[in-house]
Amino acid sequence: MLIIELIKNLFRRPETVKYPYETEGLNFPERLRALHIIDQESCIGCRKCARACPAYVIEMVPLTEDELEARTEKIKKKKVKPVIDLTACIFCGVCEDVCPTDCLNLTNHIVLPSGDKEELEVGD
Amino acid sequence: MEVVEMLEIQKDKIEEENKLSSGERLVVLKDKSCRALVEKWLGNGVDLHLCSVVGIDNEDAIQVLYYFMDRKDNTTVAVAVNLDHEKPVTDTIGDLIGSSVYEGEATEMFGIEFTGNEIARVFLPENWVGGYPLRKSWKKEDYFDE
Amino acid sequence: MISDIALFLFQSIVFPGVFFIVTLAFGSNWMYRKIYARLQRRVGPDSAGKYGFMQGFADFLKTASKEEIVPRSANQVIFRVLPIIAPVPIIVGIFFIPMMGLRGMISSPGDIYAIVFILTIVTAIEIVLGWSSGSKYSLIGASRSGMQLVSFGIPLIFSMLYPIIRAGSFNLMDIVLAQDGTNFGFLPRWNVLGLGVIAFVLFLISALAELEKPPFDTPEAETEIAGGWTLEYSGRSYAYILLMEDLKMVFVISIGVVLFLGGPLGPTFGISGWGLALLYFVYFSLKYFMVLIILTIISSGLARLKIRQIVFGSWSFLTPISIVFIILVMVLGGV
Amino acid sequence: MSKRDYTEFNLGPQHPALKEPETFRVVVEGERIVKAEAILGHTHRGIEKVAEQRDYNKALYLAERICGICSFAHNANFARAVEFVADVEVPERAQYLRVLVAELERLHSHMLWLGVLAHEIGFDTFYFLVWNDRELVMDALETLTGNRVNYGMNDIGGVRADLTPDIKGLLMRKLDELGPRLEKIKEIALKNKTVISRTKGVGVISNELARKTCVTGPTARSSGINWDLRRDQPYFAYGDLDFDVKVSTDGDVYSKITLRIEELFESMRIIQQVLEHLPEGRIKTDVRGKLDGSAVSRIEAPRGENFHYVDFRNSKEPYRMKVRAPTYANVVSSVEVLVGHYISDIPVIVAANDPCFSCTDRTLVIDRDTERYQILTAKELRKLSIETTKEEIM
Repeated sequence: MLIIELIKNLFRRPETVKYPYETEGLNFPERLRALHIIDQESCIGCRKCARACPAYVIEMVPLTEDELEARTEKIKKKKVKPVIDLTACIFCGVCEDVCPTDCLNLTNHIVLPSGDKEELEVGD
Repeated sequence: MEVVEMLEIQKDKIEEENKLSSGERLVVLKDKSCRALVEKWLGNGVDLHLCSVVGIDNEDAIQVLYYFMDRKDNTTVAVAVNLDHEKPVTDTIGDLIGSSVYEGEATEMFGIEFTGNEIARVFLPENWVGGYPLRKSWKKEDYFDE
Repeated sequence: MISDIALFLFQSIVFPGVFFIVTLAFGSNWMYRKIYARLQRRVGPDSAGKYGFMQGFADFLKTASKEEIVPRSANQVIFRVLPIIAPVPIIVGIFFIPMMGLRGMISSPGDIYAIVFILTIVTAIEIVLGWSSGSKYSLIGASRSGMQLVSFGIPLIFSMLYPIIRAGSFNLMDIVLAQDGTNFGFLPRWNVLGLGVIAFVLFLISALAELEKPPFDTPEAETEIAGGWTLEYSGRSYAYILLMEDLKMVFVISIGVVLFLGGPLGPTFGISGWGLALLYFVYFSLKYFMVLIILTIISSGLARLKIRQIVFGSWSFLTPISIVFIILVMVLGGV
Repeated sequence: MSKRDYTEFNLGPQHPALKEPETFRVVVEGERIVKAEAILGHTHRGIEKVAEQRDYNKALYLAERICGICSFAHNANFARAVEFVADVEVPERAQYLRVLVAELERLHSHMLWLGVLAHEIGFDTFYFLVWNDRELVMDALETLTGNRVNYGMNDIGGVRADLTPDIKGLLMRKLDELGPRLEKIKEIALKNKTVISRTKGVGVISNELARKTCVTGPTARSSGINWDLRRDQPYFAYGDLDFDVKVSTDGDVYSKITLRIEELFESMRIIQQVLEHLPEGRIKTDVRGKLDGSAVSRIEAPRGENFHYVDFRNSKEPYRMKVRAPTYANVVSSVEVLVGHYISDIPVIVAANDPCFSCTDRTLVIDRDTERYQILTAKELRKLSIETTKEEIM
């Protein structure tokens, strides 16, 4: 039984996907929780995500002068913006759940490796 | 025999009885040890299962909570003993039922001495000098520089 | 005279000498790993060279360029020197194998004696290598290796007796020639086609044990004794040990091919000279890789046995079977 | 009796057989184990202490990270304990979804275990075949919850993600594909001669030992303790579902393989039922504010009974959180079983009980001549070792 299975395997395609050289056959479902995107335009700076984060990786950074000036009518009161440190993020997606304006979202983009720590900060 | 019946018989040993939020009976003993109680149970043929031994640091006393289950009728009961906060000492039940490792954990985390239990180290290193980390009065600064 | 010496040097160093043998060893290593991987639905080595063909060579170079650590508890002289000379006996052994023609590079009336001697020497080297590293894991691995040698020595030698009896000679060329020609006009007179198939199966099992491949990889069982007798070796020493294991694979499988599958024999189509030598080599390689594939499939389908089970199984089944078989063959007069 | 034949060596903390850092100190005579001792704590992270500083919503994600394999079991168990204290009703749909993820997790955990066991006995082909099939379950979990491990599926009072018809169809397809593959796995695992020879009669945990040391889960069921929390104290939606609890009485590693493979099929049945009878409705009840009270929650994790105790004293942060992972309960039995076996059996027995061990100073010593078992305490062992050392020096 096993022998037949083995000999069949010899002529089957290997199951291994040589990521990152090929991505065919990989599963990136819609719900996958990976890289965050923050729409700073519609963020109102309410700090809810920072308070809810179980890993304490969301920091509310004061807006710079330029950004303060560029505020639109909709976010008149906004003084801070969220910045996420992905090096310690646990990708639980709680920030996405609590966000009242739906400006913080987790995508299914999983390619995160980087040689530069600065690159792993979302929101700047 | 079953645990429920046995508890009826041993009523005089019980100081007060409460309920956990999850619905189990919480029996607080007058004694500072539950060894006699468990010995009696096992002697009367109770098919006993010990789920865990939980140490709790109440400000006035150290509580040890034994969580038992009777495999026969699936009743669960939590037995608690209140120990002296300064020098908590109780008897081990490790030779009766497999509680040695749980007791060892309580020893290293709370400093509870289980008389007769050889295990004093389960998780922490053998040369640990950091005190009893799960006590409420424990502060990192007292033991470590950083 | 001078041209003879030149030819001999060419043969012994370049082709089919040391360089060629080492290439064949790495090739076998690659093939074993590739097939083993494919049987498990993996890709296997695929980065070094085309289809990862250079993997064995790459491993050797990379390991050899690493730092060599000698444990304090090791026997300093043996630990440093023995790994380097460990592959030598096997290379000498492979010189006996007729690959290119009907005659090996070295040939003597007692070829088989030399081969059995070398097989034993190799295991002895493994034991000393394990013992000299002074680690308890290595010691256990070495003792297991020794136990396997004791257990499988007899079935291995008895299975080799069948071709010897049939050919009536200890010389490999005679054994090969005894397998020339055909039965019934189409069936080659190889030893494996006939009663010799029992001897061949015995040989395959013993060969797996000799090669320390699953299910007989107890001496270096990774999940038990973390690599056994090879554990403490690193850097250049380990590279040579890797080479030695690959060479051993070439050696043992070649013996099987010569003794049971007619060595380099096959239809010649009237070709002679260098063309014939090449044709012989092609036949030999085909048979060689066929045996390798069979061994790989067997070893991938079984779990590792315990050393007790190996010793028990060998002494209570393989050894009696091999003895009874050989007695039968002797009585029947070398069928 | 000469003591010179004894060799003592450490397996671990770094060893190919152990997937997590643990140390086994074994004394062998030839290849036979005379004494065994396990040292635990290399990966202790103080999660119980950390949890005391986080509110329950954050501690939930901390609980998830106790274990990488049965993360849902810890996560759901903590949520359930907090729900007891908060006294909230969890919607029925959420209960069913929890069962769904828990059973998918059981599938992947049991297959992982089977693969690891195959690797320990040197049967790498089977290991890769099983893990290859396991990917189906992992893909299903990834699609349903959004991650392969640490699903983040639970919230206090319900679940975070709903089952859409699309995902339901995908799960159905994956299960249909998995069924025949499991049959194949079963046939290979239970009929291969070498597997049988390596596992049958190895590491027998007797019923008495199992009862006395309070082992749980598949380890207990393989030793003849007919006890499964899913059936005996139904939680989530297990009360409404139909499944069998398999029990074996042999107690050896082979019976554990049989048992876990049977459980795989039972899990498939449960998942099918959940997918068919999933009730409509909300998936979450909100829990807010400070809590008061203590609760115990126990659920049947893939490896055994998982125990969480939480204590809230009018706060959002637990005053005390106690976790007893299932394998911690199986510790004592597994070390005691090692003695009398051979070195080759160590990885098998360790893997069969799930590699999570504790240092127990009470070890067994087998007397070489009479094969009589006796229990030595640490002090006696120490005395013995000093005596032997003296003997050797003189």
